[in-house]
Amino acid sequence: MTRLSAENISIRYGGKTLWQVDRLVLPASRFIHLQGANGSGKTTLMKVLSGLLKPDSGKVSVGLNALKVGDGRVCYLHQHPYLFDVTVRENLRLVLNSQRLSKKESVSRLDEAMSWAGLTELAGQSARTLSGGQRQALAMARAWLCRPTFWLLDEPIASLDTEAVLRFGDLVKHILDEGAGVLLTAHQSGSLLSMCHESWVLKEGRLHGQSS
Amino acid sequence: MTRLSAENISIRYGGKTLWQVDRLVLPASRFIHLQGANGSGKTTLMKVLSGLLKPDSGKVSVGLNALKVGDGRVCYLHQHPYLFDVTVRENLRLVLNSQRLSKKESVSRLDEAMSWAGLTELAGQSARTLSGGQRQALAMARAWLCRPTFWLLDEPIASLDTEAVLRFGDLVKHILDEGAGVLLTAHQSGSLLSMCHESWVLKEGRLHGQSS
Amino acid sequence: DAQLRLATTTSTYNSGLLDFLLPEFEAKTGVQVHVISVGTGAALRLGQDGDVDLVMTHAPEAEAAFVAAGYGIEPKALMYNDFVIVGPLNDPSGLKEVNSAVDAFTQMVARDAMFISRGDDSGTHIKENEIWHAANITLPFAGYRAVGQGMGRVLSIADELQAYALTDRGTWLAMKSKLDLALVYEGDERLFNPYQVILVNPERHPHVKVDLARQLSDWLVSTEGQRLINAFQIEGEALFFASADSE
Amino acid sequence: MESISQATFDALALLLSGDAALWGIILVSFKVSLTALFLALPVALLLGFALSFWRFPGHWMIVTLNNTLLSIPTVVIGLILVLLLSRNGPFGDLRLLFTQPAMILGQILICFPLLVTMLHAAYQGVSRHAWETARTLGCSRLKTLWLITREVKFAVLAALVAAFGRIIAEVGCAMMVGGNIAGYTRTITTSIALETTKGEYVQGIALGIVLLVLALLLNLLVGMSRGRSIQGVSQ
Amino acid sequence: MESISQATFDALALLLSGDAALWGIILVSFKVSLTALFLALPVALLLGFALSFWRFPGHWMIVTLNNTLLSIPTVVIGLILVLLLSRNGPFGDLRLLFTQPAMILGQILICFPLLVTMLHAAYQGVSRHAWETARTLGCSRLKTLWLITREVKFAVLAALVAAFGRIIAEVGCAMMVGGNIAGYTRTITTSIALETTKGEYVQGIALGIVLLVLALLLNLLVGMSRGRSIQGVSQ
Ligand SMILES: Nc1ncnc2c1ncn2[C@@H]1O[C@H](COP(=O)(O)OP(=O)(O)OP(=O)(O)O)[C@@H](O)[C@H]1O
Ligand SMILES: Nc1ncnc2c1ncn2[C@@H]1O[C@H](COP(=O)(O)OP(=O)(O)OP(=O)(O)O)[C@@H](O)[C@H]1O
Ligand SMILES: [Mg+2]
Ligand SMILES: [Mg+2]
Repeated sequence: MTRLSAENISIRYGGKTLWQVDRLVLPASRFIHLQGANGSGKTTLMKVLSGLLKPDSGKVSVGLNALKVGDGRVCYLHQHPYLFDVTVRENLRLVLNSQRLSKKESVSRLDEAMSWAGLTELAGQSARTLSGGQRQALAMARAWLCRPTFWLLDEPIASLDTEAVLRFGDLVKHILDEGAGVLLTAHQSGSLLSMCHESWVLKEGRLHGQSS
Repeated sequence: MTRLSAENISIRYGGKTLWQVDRLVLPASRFIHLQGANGSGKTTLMKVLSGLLKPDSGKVSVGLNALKVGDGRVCYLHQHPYLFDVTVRENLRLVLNSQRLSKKESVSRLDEAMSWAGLTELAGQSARTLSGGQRQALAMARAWLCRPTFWLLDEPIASLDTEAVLRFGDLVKHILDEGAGVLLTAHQSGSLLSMCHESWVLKEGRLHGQSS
Repeated sequence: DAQLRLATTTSTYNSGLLDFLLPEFEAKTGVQVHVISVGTGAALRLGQDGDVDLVMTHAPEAEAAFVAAGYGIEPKALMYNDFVIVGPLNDPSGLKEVNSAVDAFTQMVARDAMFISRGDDSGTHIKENEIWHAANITLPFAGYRAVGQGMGRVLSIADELQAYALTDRGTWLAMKSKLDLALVYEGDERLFNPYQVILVNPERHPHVKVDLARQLSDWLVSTEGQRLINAFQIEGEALFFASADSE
Repeated sequence: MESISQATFDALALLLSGDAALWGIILVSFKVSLTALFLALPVALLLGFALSFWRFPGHWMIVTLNNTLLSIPTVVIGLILVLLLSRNGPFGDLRLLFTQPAMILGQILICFPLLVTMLHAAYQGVSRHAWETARTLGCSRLKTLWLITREVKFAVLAALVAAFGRIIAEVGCAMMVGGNIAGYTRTITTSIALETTKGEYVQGIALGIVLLVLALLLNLLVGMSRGRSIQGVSQ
Repeated sequence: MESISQATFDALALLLSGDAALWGIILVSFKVSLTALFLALPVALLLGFALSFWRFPGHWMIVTLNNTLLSIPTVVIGLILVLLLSRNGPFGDLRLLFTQPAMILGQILICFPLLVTMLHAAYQGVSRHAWETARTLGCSRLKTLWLITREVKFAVLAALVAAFGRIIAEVGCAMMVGGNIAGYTRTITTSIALETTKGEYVQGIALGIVLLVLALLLNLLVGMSRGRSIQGVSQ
């Protein structure tokens, strides 16, 4: 099965190296918790792994091929998700539009995603008026519709309430069952994190705990 | 001593009442945890209490006077703080500039705030390049420089790491000692919340636990 | 249907003469005439570049050069009017007393009058310069204002500043009702203002519609054309006098 | 001022009575300007977007050059076009001088730099975040452009309105390249210029007011279609 | 095309040789346009800001009206000013017609709507968040305006550049109100217009290029002062 891997990647800012990772592998069906203090470079690492940021050295691959942004295989969920200034439903639909589904299929997927995120009642509301937790849930549902093979989730539960965190846990289980790999950051501890298979720690510019 | 109070305030969106609060008092030197599920209206309540949002009914007062935005007495810290597109230091200085301090005093306060937030080394970095936790710390430090009498903190610790949460706890103690009142939301539980004097819960459009 | 392009000077077009003449020609021949009105220099330039089929202007020296250089053929005298000097109603420089255009200009300078010049190398401007030269006056003098605009605007500015100006009679008659100015000098033969039509040389520009252009030019100098030119009036005054020597 | 209101009144009455000559002039004006605007728009959108979201060599040069072109007098564009399109010029065989296509060409050149400047500024206001989000969700580049354009529709609209204003109000190039031929290339502004040179100021103003009334109607239409979208400034 | 490069070369040589007449014309152009721009700017900033961050009755009307004014031909503004300022007009006693102050007045009117449109769009791009943050931190309204203006300095700069371009390139109003009087109210664009009516196209283009070269220098200056700020598009 495919895996998301990186070799010798590093990032430098203003002369200083933020981190340097010799080797990193995110296999399918695996749930990994990425830990690290504020500013240790977790977000930066995820951006590199999703292809949004070019590393100063090294390369990232999906399976045997180089990573390509925009093919929808690796999805990065921002720490503070960006929602387009349209309704909740439209925010979800814009992902589906790129997928050539039948109309019926589209509608059912949309409804499923909204009900998972607990946003069914808010379908027509402008996304810009959502509460913090609702925003995060919507962004998660949107990423889900994209059906990526690798999920890079940057503090997805930071502003979710207890119940939403539980629902989120179920979703992660489901994702893993479908064979996708998940890399997640979170400063909170909790039931969700007890689910994860491995913990990686970014510390002093090095990635620890990577058991390959 | 002054207190932040509200009478009969309510907010309606598209015909539905989000919440209706008959009476609410935030006294000085008191630390209150505002709880509620996603979308229950915590952020909205804080915006009303800080004067940024006009309630559909009722009024908010500081001591005996009506609340006035821009006098720096009530400070609301956004859930996702907005940082101006200048350096870390400049983001802090812009608050001080409104306060007519001596140059020496200014500098020492600035340095104090930056060292508290753990940002001393990043003083000259553009605020837009900060990490999630650094952003939150900076916004907190900025609010602190403003020396408000009432603090409305919207999920201030959501993206802070463990160490930063501890430092934050110390700051809150300090604030309370100086006689300010603090209202805070957080979905996480932890040592910080064990410090609080009261818990209010927003549920089904009502505020519970208000012991006045 | 057939189209013909005629370049002419702004002052000719603004007098309304062409709007009076051309419909007759168009009705008779079915040829549609597109008139492009620009400055004298620009009109000749359009002819030189072959962008129009014929030109109608009033700058004898420039026209002569135009024909001599082989840009134009068959120049025909069409009509004339004359230049006049206009100025403030109370005529502070007393130009109503003088006997020649040269004296008028000399007296303006002597009495510190303000004079608005076209300053744009147009036929009128060339005439101005000819008179200044004959009067032996070096430009600019204290009251000389070169504004570089069309005749109508020069009259407006003269009105505003209560100054003197040299103008063709056509524009003056067309505008005088709106101006607090009076005609203060006229009649010197130096102030004669002849108009010509010239065809663009088809040897240089094979695409020009020389036959149609000649048809228009011939019609203009024909008895009918000349009669119509004389018949064109504003407020009871004729603006142009037919001067074709053929027929 | 008496006479202005009278002339305006007369001009509007002429307008409402369906006077063929006046409506012909108006039609030419709007046809030429709207065509130019919509031909220039796609390229300007792409360029403005590229300038905002991509860094490439020559980026800075393009911005500076474009800003400089904003200061080019329309009459200079007209002059250059006349030299190029004149029978003597390199493109003389196209026979475009003194035709509407030539005017459209001129107006494209006139509105393009303003469109680019305004669209660049508009896209610049969108956080890079938006671009990243769309791309990482599997949207194509073109889809991303479309999504982000919708994010700043207000500013894009402002760009359209300003660029339209620039060319519908423009006279120098239209006069030079179109020739102000009655019934063919005469526009509202070249008519105004003509009235002005005749000293018929009041007629000129009346025509100007006709233009303003029509522009007002167009803007009301745009304003109504925008409707709801302006109010959502919160969050 | 040979002759254009020759004429441009000659014009630039004249420029560099410090020809008094040419520099006089350039000075008038830049003095008038920059003065107009900086007089119009503060009011436009305030209005653009108010339109973006406050809702008030008449809001929608102001936006529509302003957009409409973008389509006003400059020559119409010139005409109106001439009627107002002429000897017989209501402000005739000020004796402003055919002076530089009158030209400045005209250019203020010409650049104002464009400034407002662009600044409104610029401020619109800033989230309400920014306003709330500044206010809740105890910043005065004016301070908040200043902070938020800095947030969109790129777009504000674009507005300045576009508005400057609009008036420095403008000819209709400058001609009517200034009178193109040699050595006094003659500007680069009115000179170009003059060369054009003379059929001296090449001279006109050469003057246009002089203007462009100067605008380029100004833009390079602006570009350099902007320097670093454009690159920070991340986050
Ligand atoms: N352009 C830049 N110049 C200098 N430093 C930068 C730049 N961009 C990011 N940084 C720094 O890189 C570090 C890594 O940031 P990153 O967002 O990856 O941290 P993080 O581990 O996600 O932290 P958090 O838990 O707070 O979200 C931070 O210290 C940040 O200030
Ligand atoms: N303009 C609006 N129209 C309709 N509903 C709105 C509008 N603005 C906000 N809401 C709704 O009001 C509710 C309250 O939002 P608020 O941000 O106050 O919640 P919250 O308690 O802070 O939630 P969270 O814990 O997720 O941050 C949400 O359900 C939101 O969707
Ligand atoms: Mg992070
Ligand atoms: Mg909230």
